[in-house]
Amino acid sequence: EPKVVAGPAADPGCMTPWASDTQFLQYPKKEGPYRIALANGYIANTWRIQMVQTAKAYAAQPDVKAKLKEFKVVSTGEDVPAQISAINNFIDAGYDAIVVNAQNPTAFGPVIKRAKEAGVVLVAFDNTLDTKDAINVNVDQKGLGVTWAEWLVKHLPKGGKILEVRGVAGTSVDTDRHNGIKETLAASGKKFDVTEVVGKWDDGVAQKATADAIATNGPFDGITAQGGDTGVVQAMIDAKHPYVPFGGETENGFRKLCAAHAGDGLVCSSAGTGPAQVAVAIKTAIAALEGQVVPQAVKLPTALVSHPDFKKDQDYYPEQSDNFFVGNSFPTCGINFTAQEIMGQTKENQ
Amino acid sequence: MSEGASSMRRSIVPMRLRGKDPAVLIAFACILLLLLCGSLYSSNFFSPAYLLQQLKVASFLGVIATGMMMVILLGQIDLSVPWTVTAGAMMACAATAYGTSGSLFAVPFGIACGAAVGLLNGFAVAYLRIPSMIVTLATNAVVQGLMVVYTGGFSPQDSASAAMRFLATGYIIPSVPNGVLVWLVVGIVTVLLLTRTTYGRSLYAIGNRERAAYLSGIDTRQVTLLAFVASGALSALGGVLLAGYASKASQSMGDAYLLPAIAAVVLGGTHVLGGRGSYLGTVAGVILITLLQSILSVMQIEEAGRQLIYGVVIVAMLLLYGRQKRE
Amino acid sequence: MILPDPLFRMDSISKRYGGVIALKDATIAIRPAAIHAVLGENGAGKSTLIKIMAGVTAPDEGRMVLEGKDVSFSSPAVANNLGIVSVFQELSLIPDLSVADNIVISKPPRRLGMIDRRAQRLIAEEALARAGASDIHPLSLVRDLPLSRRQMVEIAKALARKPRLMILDEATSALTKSDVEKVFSVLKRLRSEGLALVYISHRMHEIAELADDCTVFRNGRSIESYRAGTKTDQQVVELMIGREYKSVFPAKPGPQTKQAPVLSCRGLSWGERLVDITFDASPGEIIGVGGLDGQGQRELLLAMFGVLRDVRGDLLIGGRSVHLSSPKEAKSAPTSIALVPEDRKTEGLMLPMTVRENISIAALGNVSRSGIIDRSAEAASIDELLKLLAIKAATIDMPVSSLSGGNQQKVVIAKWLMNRPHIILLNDPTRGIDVGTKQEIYQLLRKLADGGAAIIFYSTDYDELVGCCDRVLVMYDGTIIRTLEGDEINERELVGSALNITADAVAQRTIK
Amino acid sequence: MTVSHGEWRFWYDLHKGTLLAAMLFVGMFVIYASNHPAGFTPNVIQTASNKATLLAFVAMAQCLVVITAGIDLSAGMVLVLCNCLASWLVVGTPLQTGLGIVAVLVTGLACGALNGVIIIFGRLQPIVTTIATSAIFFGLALLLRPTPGGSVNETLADAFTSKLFGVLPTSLVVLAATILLVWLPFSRSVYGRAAYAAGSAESAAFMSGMPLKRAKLSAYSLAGLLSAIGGLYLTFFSYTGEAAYASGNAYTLYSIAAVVLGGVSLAGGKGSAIGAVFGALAFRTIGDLLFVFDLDPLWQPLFQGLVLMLAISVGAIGLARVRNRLDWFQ
Ligand SMILES: Nc1ncnc2c1ncn2[C@@H]1O[C@H](COP(=O)(O)OP(=O)(O)OP(=O)(O)O)[C@@H](O)[C@H]1O
Ligand SMILES: Nc1ncnc2c1ncn2[C@@H]1O[C@H](COP(=O)(O)OP(=O)(O)OP(=O)(O)O)[C@@H](O)[C@H]1O
Ligand SMILES: [Mg+2]
Ligand SMILES: [Mg+2]
Repeated sequence: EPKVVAGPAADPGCMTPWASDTQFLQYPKKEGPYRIALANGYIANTWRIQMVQTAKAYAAQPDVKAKLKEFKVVSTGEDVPAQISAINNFIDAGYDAIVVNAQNPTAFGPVIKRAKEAGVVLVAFDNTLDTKDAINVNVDQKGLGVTWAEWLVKHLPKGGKILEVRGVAGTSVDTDRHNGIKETLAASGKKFDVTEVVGKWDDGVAQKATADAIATNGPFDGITAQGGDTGVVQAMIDAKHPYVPFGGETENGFRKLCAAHAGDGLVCSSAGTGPAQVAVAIKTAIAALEGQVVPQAVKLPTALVSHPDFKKDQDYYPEQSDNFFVGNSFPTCGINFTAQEIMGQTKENQ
Repeated sequence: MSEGASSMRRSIVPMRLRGKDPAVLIAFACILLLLLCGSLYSSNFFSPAYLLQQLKVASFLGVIATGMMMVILLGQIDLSVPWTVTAGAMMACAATAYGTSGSLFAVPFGIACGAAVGLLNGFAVAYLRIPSMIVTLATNAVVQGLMVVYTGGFSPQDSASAAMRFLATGYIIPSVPNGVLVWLVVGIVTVLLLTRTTYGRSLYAIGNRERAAYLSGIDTRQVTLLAFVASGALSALGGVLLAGYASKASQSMGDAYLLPAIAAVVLGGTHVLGGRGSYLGTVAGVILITLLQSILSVMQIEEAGRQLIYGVVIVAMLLLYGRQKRE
Repeated sequence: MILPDPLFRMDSISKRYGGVIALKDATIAIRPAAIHAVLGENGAGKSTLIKIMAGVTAPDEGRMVLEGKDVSFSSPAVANNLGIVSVFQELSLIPDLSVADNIVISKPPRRLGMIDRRAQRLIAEEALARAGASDIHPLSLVRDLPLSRRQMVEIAKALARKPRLMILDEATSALTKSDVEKVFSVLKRLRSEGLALVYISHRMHEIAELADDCTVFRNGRSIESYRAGTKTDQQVVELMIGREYKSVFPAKPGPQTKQAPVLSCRGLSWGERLVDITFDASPGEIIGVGGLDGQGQRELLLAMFGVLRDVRGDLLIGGRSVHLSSPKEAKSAPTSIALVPEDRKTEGLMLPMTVRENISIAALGNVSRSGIIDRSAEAASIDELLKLLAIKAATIDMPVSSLSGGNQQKVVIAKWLMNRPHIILLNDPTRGIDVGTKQEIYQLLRKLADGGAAIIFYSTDYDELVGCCDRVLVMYDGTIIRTLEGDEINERELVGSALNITADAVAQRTIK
Repeated sequence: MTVSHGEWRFWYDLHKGTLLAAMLFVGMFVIYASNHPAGFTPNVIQTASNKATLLAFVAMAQCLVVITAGIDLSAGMVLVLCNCLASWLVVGTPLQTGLGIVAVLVTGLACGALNGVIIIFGRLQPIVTTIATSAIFFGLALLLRPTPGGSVNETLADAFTSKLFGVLPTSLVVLAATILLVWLPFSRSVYGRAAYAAGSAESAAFMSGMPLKRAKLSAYSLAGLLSAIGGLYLTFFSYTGEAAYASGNAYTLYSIAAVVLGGVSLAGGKGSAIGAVFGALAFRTIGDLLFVFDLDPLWQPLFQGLVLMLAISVGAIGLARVRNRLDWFQ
């Protein structure tokens, strides 16, 4: 359905292509306002809640709202078939575009086919889809791993013992990030001795796993974690482990600790994939429906802050909860939520 | 019958009087064996620091498994543990947000929320007589829903109060984490409850045969209700401790406690169908599971291998001593 | 007694359970076309013998010979295939399956590998008819049948297997007189067809009516085998209990000035199962409840114990109207009712728990303070009861399941006595209990009545009602159709009123 | 089944649970379909049935085991394992694909048999045993698919998830065929009856000389097989394999919910797989209702929980009619 056209995209600042060979697409223009749906999977974690809230807030912005006839969100839980059915249902119900955070990036082949037949624009983000037939809004997961590993390489010139706290086994995000770390460390030519434990992107689990690892394999010269980082630092503190360089995610709690203990040696690089990418995905979907040129795969910048750049009330919020992701704005796309706006909005609305 | 009676005295009595269930003994032997295996990998496994740290981690599971055990003794089960744990943690943290009085009441408030979940479970099981396996599953879904609404609808204040942190990780007795003390207190109270009180007797009686217990004039519904309340409250206490340990509450923190809690109780020799089991066994089961997870975690085996070994070891241990007597 | 060529012989069979000797050197020979009665006290080893015979358990020593060939059974199925079929004391029906399913259970008719339900139904109907129970619908679930009906199904199930040797272990203990008669005629017919039958019962008159051969067991040994009719009842009982034997029933006090009733029912009704029940019970009285099984006796006891919902009419305790909504209320102080339920294994006892825990469960409040059990006070009360009831238990910390049936029954009674009830309801408390123990229970009941308790006592055994009770309420179709008193309490009147026919008709029938 | 006049009462008593589940499902589905923006179209039905069949297979598996008074907490993981295996094997030429399907089914059967063997011959309690074996099955699945991926014979997959004659969803046809070819023969066989007996009164069944061990073993094995069919369907549905821990667990728990909604007694001895299938369909419809009620996304999990709560509470209504309190304790 969409035509493959020459670049650049209509909004090149925001919609940067993933790679030099990324195709540019132009969908047939549809008359607005549009019916757009967000098919979310799992909802019971902070990232996803923040994402859903961001999506709603974005759709409620006056200029966006004007273009939408309907914006509907469904969260189907961890079950892939349920999500597939949800998308099918949206297709059957005649939605113009569907934004997906896929439970499994490889599992949506049949839906993609069906969406294509029905002329529905499919935009995937976060966990993207393995296809050329839908638009992907991507964060470079492997690049994240590379960023963290480079941070460690930089701060440990002689190599050393590294603790790597991994995410949920079997997910592509975990594997990509892990590979990024592994390859970068290997390529550094220094001798790194890596202990891997599974933290499941959860503070409690990560904390326990870290405590175990410190007790049996510690001490470590550097740490990298891809989620649950607050717990990891907490375990270090509890075990009186010396503060060491740390490459990790963007949780507020983690950044607070980094800012507080930087002087003691907890030098951090905090990089991650903000939940606001959903807004970019919606924006892209609207652009596609309007017949504008969009890249088939959009590359999002990562929200990166490293020591010594942590700024109070901008990169971290000492007064706020530990439990949200700070990197939540994409200025090049005109998307500038602070976490407080997102998480606070409904409270005010009530 | 003098012949039979006197020989019966010899064979049955001593075992029962000593109160030592062979399952419990073997479970403790398995713990030693696990530590030995671990020490082959790293000598740190027998260090007091490691053992205390394991006890601290075990105390969360221990507290949760205590409630699970009471429910299992009744012949029921509580599948609402994951989100009750989370709710306890989140509500305690939520209370912390309300100034000094809030953080003062954080712990009791968290526990009370768990107890409320238990009350719902208990009411449905005892008074509506819906099978616990399904009721608690539904409650779990409802509590999850409530927590999602709560965390999404409000700005989540989820830092643990100082009291919670102290409860989980502080030290009243040097080098013995408070979490372990909490478990100890919960354990002692439970042992007394189960062995010395009319409530404990009723619990075992219902687990063995509810009909007979009812006809003996026991208020079986009330006993069942209370057991679920206890389970909910203890799950929430586990959540409070966990939140104190991680110094915050997070969404999926309870997921990792359901199946291990059941496994720990059963590995400790408690009969899944109710009526039989001792708390000492549960303690052994909890330590077993915690150690096994810890050893697998630090041994640098791929997740796949870890799962395989975890499963095989549990089956092996059960085969060693968990076998039911032939009818 | 030496038999020429028995169908089945067991020689020097021994069986131990742990340290317990269940059978020692037991020997029995069973001939075809005869009914062989096995007698003995509770725990004498009868059931164990039967279980070995039927392949449920294996003997430790000894041999079994079937038609001259040594046999051993690895499972009940093997024994079944050789034509040995038993009706166990513990019913072996599957409650969630239909009667027909149960009857063909071990060898269902099959078509194309699947069970042929039509054929199965025919077999079931035929078997039920042979057992004289064609009133039972083959499609009804066993769960929905009363105990007596279930036992008929059990017998039909055994018959459907076309046995050569059929064993009945207390198969009639739950049956009413009329059912027993039906079963007896079936058994007699089977005997005439050449079947060998082994029959266990604690009811002497049944054995007198049926048996051709008898073997007496005591303490796991086979004491003596003899032809039926060669010994008096007195002699048999003395063989069984190994000591002298006196009259079974304690003397009745005779008519007395009545005290004010402690319990009165006024127009008690419950659905259609209980209709307008009215009677009084005074302290010191033993009131029997008679009638055919399933006429509402069980419901009456449950209604007085607070188990049934929506009971209409008035229940007065000590003159005050009460509304009981649970056994807990029924047992608590001012009312103080006790119920010894019908089925001790599922309603009376927590089998795996200890004797101590079982006895004190209904009276925990008496031996505890603010919920904490005083173990020494508890042990003291229990000791007293063990002595009072002469319960044979090595220690109170053994599981109650390892007591013999009779002793288990005494535990059920003991648990209620610990609560010192004013009103004691008993639902067939002597079922499956040996003569010696029964006698003890009768005496105990009288002692309790003399101590001021009112006792309401349902029994399926007319002898018991005649021997024990001061008054008998005969129930029919949910209501009391007659109250017998004094000399009226005799078997003839009981049977007559139970069938709701006049005494004359009974007399005529008896003469015929 | 032929029911002669006047005997419908017995038939009704026996199938009450199943009928109730069917009614529950029909009621919910009518609400769903009549509020669906696209209406009651073949596409909507196809979507719903594709999703529901998956759970229906696992629910049938769970039902078989529950009837014997056991429980299979590894059913979901068998599904995941078979999904991962199928994403390797069910590809290529028709012959290869066919062999792959056989291999997947055999694997499921073997997993079930393993459960059965450990539980029956090891005399272990089903709950813990299957918790442990589910870890083993998940470990194997992770070995097969450390990351999501793989592929499936797409022609076949499409055939199994599309519509026959443009109206009838193939998945429903396969489901019906499975009931016909697996459940009915089993439930009417000697083993099936023994499985019921084992759940209802095990010692009585033993005394009656029923083949209890073989019956239970076949129940557990068939359960494995049915979960494997579920896994195969998952592969057809998603074209890939994924060792997803969370969804494995979710299927296990959903299957228990489905079985209860389907009128199967968790105490064993009562119920039928057909009821369990309706239970699964009803359970899935709960999720579908989200589409037709415009709910705030954050309230959706709560809504689902409450509907489930409501659905299982339906069974408690009968309680008000119990006039003999002893009936509580059956
Ligand atoms: N499963 C068992 N385990 C241990 N001991 C047993 C077992 N079965 C029987 N016994 C012992 O064997 C003895 C004989 O028991 P059995 O049941 O054969 O007695 P019985 O003659 O049938 O008694 P009753 O008249 O009460 O039916 C009992 O006293 C008991 O101690
Ligand atoms: N686990 C056990 N340990 C020791 N003895 C047991 C055990 N289980 C049963 N028994 C013995 O087995 C006998 C039970 O046999 P059974 O179940 O046939 O009861 P019974 O004595 O025949 O009952 P009834 O009086 O109703 O006939 C008891 O006498 C008891 O002593
Ligand atoms: Mg006996
Ligand atoms: Mg007996």
